[in-house]
Order: sequence, then structure tokens, then C-alpha cells
Amino acid sequence: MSLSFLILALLTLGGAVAAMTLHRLVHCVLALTVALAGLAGLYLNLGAQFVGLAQILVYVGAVAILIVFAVLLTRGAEIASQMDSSRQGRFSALAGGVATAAAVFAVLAWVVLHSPTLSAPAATMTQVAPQAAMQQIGDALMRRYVLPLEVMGLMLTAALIGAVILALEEKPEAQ
Amino acid sequence: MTPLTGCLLVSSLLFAIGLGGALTRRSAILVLIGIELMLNAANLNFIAFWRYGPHSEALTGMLFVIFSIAVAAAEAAVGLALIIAIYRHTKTTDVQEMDELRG
Amino acid sequence: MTQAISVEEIKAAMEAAVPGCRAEILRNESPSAQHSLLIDHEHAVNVAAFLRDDMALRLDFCSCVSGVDWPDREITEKVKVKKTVTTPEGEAQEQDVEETRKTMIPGFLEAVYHLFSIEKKHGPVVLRMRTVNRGGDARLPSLTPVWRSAEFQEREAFDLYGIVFEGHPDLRRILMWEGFADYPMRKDYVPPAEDDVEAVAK
Amino acid sequence: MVVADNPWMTIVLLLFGALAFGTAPLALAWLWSKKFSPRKPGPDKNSIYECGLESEGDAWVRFHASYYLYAIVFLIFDVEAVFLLPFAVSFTRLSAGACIAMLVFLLLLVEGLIWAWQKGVLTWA
Amino acid sequence: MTQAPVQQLDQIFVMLKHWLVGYVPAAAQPVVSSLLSVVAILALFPALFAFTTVLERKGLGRMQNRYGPNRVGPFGLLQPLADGIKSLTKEDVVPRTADKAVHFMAPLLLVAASFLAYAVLPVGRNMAAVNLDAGVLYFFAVGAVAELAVFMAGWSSHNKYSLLGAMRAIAQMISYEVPLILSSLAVIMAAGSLSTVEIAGRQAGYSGIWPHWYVLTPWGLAGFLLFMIAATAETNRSPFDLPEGESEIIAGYYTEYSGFKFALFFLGEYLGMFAISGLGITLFLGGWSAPFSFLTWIPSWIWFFAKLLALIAVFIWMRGTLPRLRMDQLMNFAWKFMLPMALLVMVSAGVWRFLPHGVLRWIVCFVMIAVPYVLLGRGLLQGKKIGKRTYRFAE
Amino acid sequence: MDQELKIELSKHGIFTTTFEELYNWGRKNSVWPLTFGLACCAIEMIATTMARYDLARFGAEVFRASPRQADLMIVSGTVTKKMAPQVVRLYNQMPEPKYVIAMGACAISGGPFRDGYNVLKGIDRYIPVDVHIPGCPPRPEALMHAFITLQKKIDAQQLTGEERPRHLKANEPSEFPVPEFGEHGLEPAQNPDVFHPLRILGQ
Amino acid sequence: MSAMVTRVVLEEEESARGVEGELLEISMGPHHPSTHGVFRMDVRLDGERVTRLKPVFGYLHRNHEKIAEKASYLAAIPYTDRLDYLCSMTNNWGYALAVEKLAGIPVPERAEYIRVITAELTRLQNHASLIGFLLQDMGASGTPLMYAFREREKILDLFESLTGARMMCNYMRFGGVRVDCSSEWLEAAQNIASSFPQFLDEYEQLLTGNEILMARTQGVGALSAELAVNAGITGPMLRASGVNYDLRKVDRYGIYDRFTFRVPLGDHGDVYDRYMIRLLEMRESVKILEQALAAIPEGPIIDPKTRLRGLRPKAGEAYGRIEGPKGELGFFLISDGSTNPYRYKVRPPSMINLTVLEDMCLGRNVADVVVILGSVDIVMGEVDR
Amino acid sequence: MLGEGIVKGLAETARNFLGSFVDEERLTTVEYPEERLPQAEAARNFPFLIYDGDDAEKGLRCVACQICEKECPPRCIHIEKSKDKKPDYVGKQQFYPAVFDIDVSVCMSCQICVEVCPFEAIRMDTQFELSTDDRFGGLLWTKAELAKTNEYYHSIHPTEAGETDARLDEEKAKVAAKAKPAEAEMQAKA
Repeated sequence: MSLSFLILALLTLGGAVAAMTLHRLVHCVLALTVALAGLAGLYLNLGAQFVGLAQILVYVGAVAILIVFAVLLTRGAEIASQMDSSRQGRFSALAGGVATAAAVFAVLAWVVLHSPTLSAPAATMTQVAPQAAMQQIGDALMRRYVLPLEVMGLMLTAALIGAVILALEEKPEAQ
Repeated sequence: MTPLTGCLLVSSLLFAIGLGGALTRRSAILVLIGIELMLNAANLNFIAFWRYGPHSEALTGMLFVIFSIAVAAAEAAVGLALIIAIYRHTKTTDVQEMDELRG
Repeated sequence: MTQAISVEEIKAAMEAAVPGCRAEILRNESPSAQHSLLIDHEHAVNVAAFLRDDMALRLDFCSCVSGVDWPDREITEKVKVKKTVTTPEGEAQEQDVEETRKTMIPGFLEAVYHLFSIEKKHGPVVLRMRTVNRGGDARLPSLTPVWRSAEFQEREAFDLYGIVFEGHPDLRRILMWEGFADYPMRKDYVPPAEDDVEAVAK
Repeated sequence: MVVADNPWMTIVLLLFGALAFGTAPLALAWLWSKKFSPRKPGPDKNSIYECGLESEGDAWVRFHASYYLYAIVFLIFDVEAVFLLPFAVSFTRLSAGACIAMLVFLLLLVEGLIWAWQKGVLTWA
Repeated sequence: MTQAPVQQLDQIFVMLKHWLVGYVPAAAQPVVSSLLSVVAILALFPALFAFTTVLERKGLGRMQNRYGPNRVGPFGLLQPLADGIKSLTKEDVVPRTADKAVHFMAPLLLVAASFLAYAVLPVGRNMAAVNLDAGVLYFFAVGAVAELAVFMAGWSSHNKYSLLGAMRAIAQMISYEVPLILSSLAVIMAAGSLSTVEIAGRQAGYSGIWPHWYVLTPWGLAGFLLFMIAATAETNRSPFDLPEGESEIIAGYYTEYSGFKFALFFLGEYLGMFAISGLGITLFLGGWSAPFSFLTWIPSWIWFFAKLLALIAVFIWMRGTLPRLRMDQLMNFAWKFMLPMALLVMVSAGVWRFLPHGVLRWIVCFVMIAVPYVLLGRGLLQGKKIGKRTYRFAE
Repeated sequence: MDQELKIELSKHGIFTTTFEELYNWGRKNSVWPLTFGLACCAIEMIATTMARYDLARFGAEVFRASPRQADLMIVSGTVTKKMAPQVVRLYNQMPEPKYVIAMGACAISGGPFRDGYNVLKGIDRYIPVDVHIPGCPPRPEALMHAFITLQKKIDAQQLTGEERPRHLKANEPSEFPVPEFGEHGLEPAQNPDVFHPLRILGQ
Repeated sequence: MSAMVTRVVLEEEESARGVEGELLEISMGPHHPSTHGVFRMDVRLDGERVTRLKPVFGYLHRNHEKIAEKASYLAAIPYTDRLDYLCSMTNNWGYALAVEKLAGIPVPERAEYIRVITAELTRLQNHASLIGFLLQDMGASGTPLMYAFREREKILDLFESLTGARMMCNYMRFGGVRVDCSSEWLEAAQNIASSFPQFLDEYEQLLTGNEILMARTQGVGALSAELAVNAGITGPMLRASGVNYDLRKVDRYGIYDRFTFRVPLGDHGDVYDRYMIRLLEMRESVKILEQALAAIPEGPIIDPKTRLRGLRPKAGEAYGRIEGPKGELGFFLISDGSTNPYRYKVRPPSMINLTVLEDMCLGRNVADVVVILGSVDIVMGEVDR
Repeated sequence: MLGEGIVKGLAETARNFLGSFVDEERLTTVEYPEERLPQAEAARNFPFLIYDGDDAEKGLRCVACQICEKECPPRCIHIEKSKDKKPDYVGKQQFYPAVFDIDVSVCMSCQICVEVCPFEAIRMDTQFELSTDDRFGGLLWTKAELAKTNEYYHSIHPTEAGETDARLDEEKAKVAAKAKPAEAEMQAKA
């Protein structure tokens, strides 16, 4: 457990907390990008170079932009997004949500900390970072994972079409 | 504490934060952000297990994360499109209000 | 720039085409000899539309719209009047007395339209309209529905002279700011006295 | 070989260096304003610039959906690029079959593109 | 060995670094070594930025029959220094309604992201700060951060022109990022690596006097042109400078920035331009390698910077000549011309590999690119009936 | 620093400079004007930046459209009452240090149009002007002369002490009241903080 | 009338909109880098699409007419210089023509020739710089404008050596011109006339075939002939819409009937046509220049009987107009027999050409607005007076 | 073909760029403070008053007829007539301006004052480097600042000054010719 891991973990978690609690939606999105960038740092720290960089490319470069556009497209929401704790029902919902999340975390943490396979200092734990050169990834992708790749292509196309249909105005404007 | 445990703890905390946000925030976009966070928490697990797991040369965890990123991105696109589509009708992105205005 | 058709002919054609319209020819004695037609308010738009669409005239191009201010004028003339005058002797006597008589010509605002024909390439035909007075009744029908080119110029006349063009699509102040109260191009406009300390002499 | 250092350390150092490079002059400027040239904010100076007029209406308005549509197409192609990069790296050692598989993958996305093109998504409103 | 002094000159900076690192204790050596690379980047490229601003102003001046700045210092070379001092001492105005934290961070983020990209650029033989296995991907990933910085600047200013400019900028950057990545894929396919160092190394050989640059193939040339056009758009340079289109939206997303923050935007923009040109050089123009085999005695880093300056000159040249595109044309150009072309370039690079050496593959690849070019170009113009016209005259 | 000592040192190849000199040198050589043309003089201002006269030689071709990035406002032409609030607001929105050149008769005094009901009799009624150029319109050379005059003025400014220019004093204003449109004219008609006219002889 | 109908339909469309995206209200100007001075457009945007555009002007309203009504006939001439401050010569001419009509003043032949020469030179420099400004608005970083001003400076030098001032020539007088031109001056003018086509070729090489320029201008801001006529559009803008109406041909004022030249006409009425019409008009102007320079006679330059100072025309009125570079420049004068005009009205082509600005811009992009405005060729001194 | 026009344009700017190093036509800049273009002889900026001889007070041609004051379109001339008279260039007793101010911050350089002046007393100067930071002191020119010698006039507008001098000489001669018979008459009477 290195220092860099700690810093990155803190960055990620801090970003995530900020993303979930800040008032302004745009701030939330910016905090989310911090969290995702931190996560990318964690991947890099773990030796997964390609995944880490892909994470930045896709999440920071594209998904964040997408969310920002969505926020700007639905501006009225910005005011409504505040956590209005004055109302009783609202407050209880808030408390309920937090409690559920805390409970989930408790269970997960308990499992992690008490799992015998994880706590045992197995030989695998200390191994040097596995090699994951780009070529290996490419080879693996094009040999063993060709089918998932094609499925992924199909899914991306479907997502494109679906999202466009949803986001497109119902009545095309009379140009 | 082993590095793997650390990763898993961070991941579960991230998951919990995402979950808490998704449950408590009223803006649909924020709910989506929460879900994204949960997905990413899972991804961290995959990478951690790939890194410290026994068959790292197989790259399964890594490729799985790549696919997962793709799926999450697609999900975000469709999800946000959905929010926009609903917004167009209800003029709100508040999940509760959406619920009330339904029908 | 020859007037292909004389003002009299136009007047006749106009009165024939728009029944009830009253037009008056105003002679211009200067070398330019651009005589004008004074038309009435009620039929102005019809007359204008006729002038524009008539195949012989085709005055499709309204070049210039000007506002003109004619303030109240006092005309002093000396008239000889027969009057019974009581002489110092106490006799009533009829006598020729020279008297200065002052006649007030009430002021009015005027809009002058210079029309040309792009199709027939003749012009100018000068149309005039006059308001009843310079005060609250400074109204004229707008010819913007007939010629779009009058839009800004009529607004300008409204802005600077205070002529209200009825039927104008967007009659706002154009050169001065909204909220300005005066009509600065009128002859009797006095600009506000600013504490104007100019360096005229040392 | 110089490049044998730990790459990530260099990058992190570069990140901090770059941030310092940006902040240092700003700090200097701040110091300057403290010492010599006082900042003079004012209601007019710190209002929004709008061609010399007072700004009316909110700048944060809702934007047109076409931005979002482009973002969707971009996202999909960005993700596609993530798959294409490893393919490109191992391309020289791949069989024709694998290449055809990639071509199919590409064609699927191109089909989406053509669909979007036809639908007018790529026409800026 | 006549080669020795040449090689020494070529590696002079590398040796200098080794020599310097040798003086510190072994434990600190990696840190110091990294630091030296970082300092070199942080010193060199801003200096290049300063130089380029003068170059640009003088070059534009010359194109417009005038001198350009020539009074401040010798040949006006101290002009950027004066500008810098001025910016530094200028009052910093932040609008009252602005989102101050985001407003402050945006220029920093932009500059940081621009600097980060230099880490993987090989500016000479053995002269890259780091050699990442996924160098090109790293470059694009870092570049993506710039988009966010632009958005932050535009949104936080709370100014209509700024937001409009930012939206334009993002739309433009995301649109051209796709062709940018796709056109570089062709090179990656040929080189079989994502490492910039390796890609540059692959092009260092010669056939006769001709180098093995990727630009010297049909797909490489097309890819290079596409890459450079996309790069122009990515860096908001004319004719793609819509986000700061002065005649339309004042100064775009940095309308509300003053003092040194504005200078930072300028710096960030130019750094982005150098970086992306550097990548273009690495990918297509053989990186640091000499254009002819008999010129290899000139140090590699001179070649890199010569190429960089040449590309910058082209940027300036374009700026001096071309009017700006319109938003819809820009987007159409990206999606309906650049993207299909980039895909085709990729496919043709694939076909290139599978075809036997000889004239045939040149012809096939050329046709594969030229025909769609003509068709798509026609589609782009004739779809809107754009072309030369004849006029009638009235006597 | 003592001037003689400085000359002496520079003879020996030692160039010294003070903060003040550097500051003034930087400011005077990097004066970016605001893209701001009002009337006829604006055309001559444009001509000044064109090839024949080339203001760029002084490093001043960077016309910035946003007042946030501009140093110099060249009031080139007639300021009407309708435009005056905008001009003052733009001036206010410029960050310090900022300079104003009143180019041409209209900008100085209303010029030939000063009898007009909508014409401001000189922009110096509302904002402080550094350099006035008479002329209608002044030739491009005259604008360059004014520019050089401004550079000299900047060069002579002190960084500290009581004589230091307005923008370095914390209590001096950096923005001036923007006049409002009244029913008959601008209100107020002038800004007494800035405008100190001569009295007419004998009054 | 279709002209009005267009507007109503567009307003209806506007009210039906707003489904997607809020409308952004932006004011472009009065301080805006592209608005040719202090012009302002209140624009409502849907995304980047313009759904409403209201021109606002008056920011340079210098009360020209009021001042001229208070001044003598002679003193109004230097003020006309400052109307359209790019073309003082043609403004002078327009005013002089109106006064000549009003007072019946003849003009000597040599003066007429000098008027034609200076007016055509003015047209050349106006059109050239207009194209420069148009390209500037289109985002070319100054190069076309610089080239245009390079040539403009040559013409201004010529004006200066003749009249003493670069821009505000104050040259023409009712009944002639102020000073005579020397043979060296005519030679210099001949040099410009013969070298100008080269410059035009260079200019066209730089611009005309440029795909970006074509894409930016073709089909943008199209104006139908019908609307153009009804809205009183004049000058190159009208001719770009295909209406053959050039006052030099129609009124044959001055001595224009002595020269052979052609009137270029466009078919689409869009920005590209306006650009091209101006380029072609410059070539025709060069032809007129060549003919005038070859035929200029000796003789007096001003009608000796005319009193410049204290001119008192007979009561009456006159409307005189000329083909200015921007369109029909008219002066309407009413005299009440005193030394100053009772009513002095300018018909500014720039302002009236703006009437259709909204019609041309609706439904277009913000960037188009700037280009369309640039192609209208306005000068605020004339719009606001 | 897509791109042809762009290439043409690029060629044009390149031609100008390269030309700027060899061709004067392609580098038209005149570096102002050091280099100046010769001013046109007709150039005008602001009016000045001519005086003959060395004494500005004595030789001033202006007779304070105030025509220019009346005709000046922006009314930037302010003249106050003297109470006494002094002889003008032909020896006739004339008023002279006690005060002659021109507010150059208002002057529109139209030269109408020159045109209407019957005494050839006011002419246009070519001096243009007048920018000042003194709004009131620097731009209001008094008689002393306005008065310039005839030699100066000759130096800036030689042709025009020559014509003026010729006209004045003619007038002088006329007056002298008129004066001669008168003198003879006087003598005869005596």
C-alpha cells in the first residue's frame, strides 16, 4: 500500500463525495471528473496503463462532456437539484438513503476484511506487476475476445441509434 | 492490510457513495452520476483482481474493464438521452416530480 | 430625371382610381420644378397602393421620406378698411383706415415622399401629407405597408418630428433613446442648457 | 538511456511543474497588486461585459439539443477508438481473418454513422 | 571515426543530463533525472511560445506588406517580454457573478494539460521525457482534458459570449478529435506500436536517400493532411478559430479573462499547437530523423525543431490567408468529410499491408483515397450548389 | 537610481534596471487598444494599423475586442449622448492600468458637431483622457505621434511616491459614474471628479 | 404585398418555436468588433440560429440635418464629408447636385469631368475596403483589408494632393469644384486607373475562388428582387438581386451619358453576389476613369456667377440624388429664400439598406449575421447622420 | 476541385510574403517617426495667421473683419476687434484683431475660413504632430500662437504662397497707382 495509492484513493473518494453532495450540477460533473481521473490514476498505479488512459479518454473526454451538455440542456433542473432538507419527508428520504449506503458499505467492508482468501498473504499478492503491453492486449482482443468485440460493436451502434432517437426532437423542425 | 484489500475497500466505499447519492439526490442526472460511480467501483475491483490475481497474463480482468467502460459509456449516452426526452415532456429532471407528473 | 407623366395627369388618374380622394397640386417655383401632390389622410394608403401598382405609373420605389416642420406663422398684412370713425368733433365719419391685420397660419407637420419607378425609370413624384396641427393631432397614415423602404424613415420622422404614423408596424424611437421626451428637429426645439463651460477665450 | 526513469514519476513531476508554472505568475501578479497596484473592483468593472451595455437575461440558458447529438456520436466513436487502438498495435501480426473481424466491427459503427447522417443528426441546426 | 563528434553533438543534451545526474547521490538520481526533463520542457516550450508570437506577428505582417513588431528590442524580439510584464502587472478582473473557483482553475488546467502532452514527445534521438507503451493514447487522453478546461472557462464566466464560445469550442474539439485519432491509427497500424519513441524510431531508416517516413505513402500523405487539419481545429487555429471568432463572439470563452490568466490561455493554446504539431511530426514526418540520408549528420533535435517551426509557419500562413468557417460547415466538414476520409485512410493502410510491394499498391491506395475525396468534396460543396458563377451585364 | 551612475555602469557593460523602469518599459511597449471605433476617426485609426503606417511596429496591433484584455481606449470619433454611457461603461470594465486617447475634434470637444443636441461635448467630461489629438480626422501619423506621446507619458510615471499615477493609488477611483439617459439629455451632464474646465474670461 | 407577408410568417414561426433550447438574447454592439462602428443588433438566438434581429442605431446620431439647417449652404459641405466618411467626394457631389437643382446653377464641363474622376476613385476605394471589411468579418485576419488599404492609400494620396485632406475632402462646390487639378495629378490618376486592374486580379486570386469564402457567402442572406425594390434597397445590393437600376444610367446626372460602361447584375442576391458585383463594378469604374481621363477638357472649374458665400436660392424645394458607392444618396432641400436651407434631409442609402437586415438574417447563423451585415456596406455616419 | 481556391489564395499570400523582402511595393510601411512621406503641397490641418515682416503684431494681415468667424462651420474662431486702427499692407488704416483665438479641438480643417478671407490673412498649416495631454491649454491657440511669417507660408505651400504674393503685389500696385494721381492733386492744390 503505497503513498501514491493513498493519495489517489483520497482524490477519488473526495471527488465522488463532492459529486454526490455539491449543489450546482456543473460542479457535480466537475467533481465527477476528478473522481474518475483519480480512478484512472489508480488503474495506472496498478499497472493497467491502457485501461487507465482509456478511462481518461472516455470518461473525462467524452462522458463528462456528455453530462455537461445534458446539464445545459435541462437547465431548469439546476435549482431543483438542491437538497431541500426543510421538508420532513425529504429529510427522512435523505437519511434513509444514507443509511442504506452505509449499510451496504459496512457489509462489503466486512466481507473484504474477513474473506479468508484475501486476508491470507498468498504468494500472488506480492508478485511484480504483470506485463500488459499494448501488443498483448491487442492480440488478446483480436484472438480470444473477437466475439465480445463484435457484440460490443453491435451494442455501440444500438446505443447510438437509441440515444439519438431519444434525444432527437419528436417533430423535426420545418426548415 | 494487503494492497488488494485496500483496493477493495476503496472500491466498496466508492460504491457506497454512488449508491447513497443515487438514492438521495433528486436530480435524475445526479442519479445517473451515482450509477456511473458504482459501475466504476466495480471496474476498480476487476483491475485489482487482475493485478493481484493468479492469472494476470490472461488479461481477462483488463479486457473486461475495457468492455465495461464501453458499456458504461453507452449507458450514460442512452440514460442521459432518456432524461432529456423526459425533460422535454415534464420540464423537470427531478425524479420525484417526474414520478408525480407521470401518466 | 424627367417626369414622364405630369402631376396633373397623376392627379387625374389618382382621383379616377381612388374614388373620393382629394389631392391638391403644390407648385414648386424653384428651377427644379418638382411639383408635389398633397393627399388626404383617409385615402393615402389606397392612393399609394394605386401609385405603386398602376401599370402606367409603377412607382414601386419610395426613395425618400422626409418630415418637415412648419410652425405657426403670423402673417402681417396691411389692409385698407372702411371704418366709421368718430371724429374729435363727435361726428361719425366713414374713412379709409390702414390697418395691420395679423393672420395666424396654424402650424403643421408634413411628410414628404419622393417616389420613383424602377421599372419605368421615371420620377420623382412627390407626395405630401400634412397633419392637422403640431400638437396632439400630429397623425398621418403610415405608408410602410405599401413601401417597406418607408419603415425606418417614418420612424425617424416620428422620432425627430413627432409625427405619429398610424399603421406603422414598429413605431419606436430610432435615433434617440427610449424615454427621450422632445422632438429635436422641430424648429422650436431648444436643447437643454448644459453648464456649458467651453474654453472659448483665455 | 535517459528514458529509463519511472515514467509516471516524470509525468507527475511534470504535472506539478506545469501547475506551478501556471500559478507562479498568478501569485506574482497577486503580490504585485498587493505591493504596488491595488486592485479596484467596482460594481461596473466586475459586471458582465456585453458590448458596453448592461447585461440582461441569464447567460446560462438551456442549449440546443444538437450539441448533445454530436456528443453522443463522438462518445460512441471515442469508445470505438479505444478498441481500435489495440487492434492497430497488433495489426502487423494479425491474420486476414482478424482484420475482417475488425472490418465488421467498423462497418457496424459506420452503419450507425450513416444512419445518423441520414437522420440529419450530423446537420447543424 | 568521423561519426563520433556528430553523434556527440546529436546526443549532447542526453550526455549533459547524464553528467549532471552523475553528481547527485544514487538514491536521488531518478528524481533528479526526471526533474531535469521536466525543467527542460517547462523552459523550452514557453520560450518557443514567446518566440512564436513574435514570429507570427512578424510573419503576418510580411504577408500583409508591413513589418510587424520591430521596435521592442532587437527586431522586436523582446515584444513578448514586454507583453508578459504588462500582463503580469495588469489588474485581474473577475466578474462578480462568475463562479470564481472554476474561473480560476480553468486556465491552470488548460496549461497543465498542454504541458503534460510533451512528456511523450521525442524531440530528438533518445530525447523523450518518458517512453510510454501507450504514448499516443496518453497524448489523446491528456488532450481530452483541455476540452474540460475550455468548458470551465466559458461556463464560469457567466457571460453569454463566453458560454457560446465554450459550447462552440467543445463541439468543435469533440468533432475533430475523432478524425484526429482515426488518422493517426493508420500510422499505428503500420508501426505496430503506440509508443511515440518507437514510431519515430521506425521511420529513421532510408531507402537510397529517401527516408521511411509514413507521409511518403498515399495513405500516409492523406492521413497527414487529415491529421493536420484536425489538429488546426483542435487547437482553434484559423480557419477553425470559431470559439474565439472575434467578429462574432468577441473573444469567445476567454472574454472575461484579463491579466495573466488571459496570457495563460494564450500560452495553453500555443502549447497545444506545438504539442499536436510535434505529434504530427512524430507520427508522419519521421520525428527527429533527417529528410535525406546524407543529412543525418545534423543533430536530430535540430531536425525536430526545424520541422516544428515549419509546421508553425504553415499555421501562420493559413491564418494570414483564410477566412473562418461557419459552425455548421465546420461540423459538416468534420463528420461528413474528415471522418469518412479518416476511416478510409485506415482501411487503405490495412490494404497497403496486404498488397504486394510495387506500383499496384500505390495505385490501389491512391484510388482508394482520391476517389472518395473527390466524391465527398463534391458532396460537401454541391449539396448546397456552391461554386463559381457567371454574371450578366446591362449596358 | 542615480542617472549618472547608471550611464557609467552601462559603459562598463553593466545594465541595471529598476522595477519602475521595467514596469514602465513593459507597459509602454505592450499597449493593446480596445477594438473601438466610433466614427470617421475610426477609419483613420484602422488606416494606422494598416500596411502603410503599421502601428504593429510598436507592438500595438493586438486590438482586443474584450475590454478585459485591453489597455488603451482610443475614443475615435464623435461620442453621442446615446453612446456615452456605453463608452464610460466600457472604460470602467477595462482593468487598470488603462489609458485613453481622445482622437479627433469630436472626442475632445464635440468638434464640429458640438452644437448638436445629441452630441457629447468631449469625452473628458466623464473619463480622464491621457492624450488629446486635434484634427478632423487626425492623420494616421498624428495618431502614431499621440501613441508615442502616450509612451513617453507612461515612461515618465513613477511607481511609488505621491507623484505616482492614478491607477497606483488605492483611494483614487478606477471607475466613473455612468451617465443615465434622461428625458432631455444625459444625467448627470458631466462628472465633476474628472472635468475641470477653464472658466470663460471675465466670469 | 409579399414583403410584409414574409415578416409575418417568420414571426409566427418564432412564436411556434422554443420547443428545444431556450432563446438566448444577445446584443451585438454597440461595441462589437464587427458591426462597422456603433451599430447594434438585438439578436435572439435559438442555439446559434437567429430567430429575431432588431437593428438599433442612433449611437452616432450627430444631428447633421439640424446643424445644416442652421448653417449656410456653403457651410453644410464640410459636414457632408462626414456623412459617409469613406466617400466624401460622392457626398459632396450629391449635395452640390441638389443645390444646383434648387438654385439652377450650371456646372462647367471640366468640373463635371473632375467630379466623375474623383467619384469613381471614391467608388474604387470604397468597394475595395468594403470587401476587406467583409472578409475581416468573415475571420480572415486582416490580409484582404490590408491589401485593400494599400490601394486605398494610393487613392487617398491623390485626394490629398488635390484637396489637401485624405478623407474629408470638402472639394465640390455648387457650380463646380474648389481647386483645379494639375496635369501631374491627372497623370497620377491615370497611373492608378491603369494599375488597379492588376490589384483586382490579385484580390480575386486571393479570394474569389476560395472554397471557404464561397461556402460562407453563397446562399447566405439572399434577397429577392421584389423585396429589394419594395424596401428601397439601392446600389450594389439592389443590383446583386438582379434589378438593373444604376442612377448613372437612369438619371444620367453629370456627364455619365458620355461614358460607356456596363452594369453588372447578380441573380441570387446573396452575399457572394454582392461581393462579386462590387468587384465587377470596380472594373467598370476603371473603364469610366480611363475614358474620363482621356477626354477631360480645359476650361473653368466653377460657375463664375455663383455666389458661394451667402447663396440665397429662391423659395422652393429640390431633391437631388446620385449613385453613391453604397446606393442612392439623395439630398432633399427646401429653401425659404434665406441663406440657410429651411429643410435639409439626407436620404442615406446605408440606413435604408438596413431595412431588410432582419429579413435576410432570420433563420441564419450568428456568423452569417455578421457577414450579411458586412455585405450591406453601412457606414454609421450615414445611417445615423 | 475542393481546395483549389485555397491553394491559390495561399500562393498569393506567399507571393506577398516573399515579395516583402525584395519589392518595395510589397512592403509599403513607412516607419513614421524616423521616415516620413513628403506631405502633399495642398495638405491642410489647422489655420494660421500670416504676418508680413518680422513683427507679428504689426504685420498681421488680419483686419478683424470677422467674416471667417461667421462662416466657420463649427464656429471655432473667436475674434475681438481692436478699438484703435493700424495701417495694413497697403497703408490703409484698419482695425486689427485684439483677440484672435482658434479652438483647434473644434476645428474641422475645412478651410472655408481661407476661402472666404478677402485679405489673404488666414491660411492652412500642415503641422499635425499636435497631440497633447493638456486639453485646454494645448488646444486653444491664441493670436500669438497662430501668427506665422509669410516665409513660413512659402515654405509649406510654395505655389499657393507665390500666387497670393502676386495678387497682393498687384493690389499694392493698384493702390499706389491710385495714390499717385491723388498725391499729384494734393501737390497741385498746395
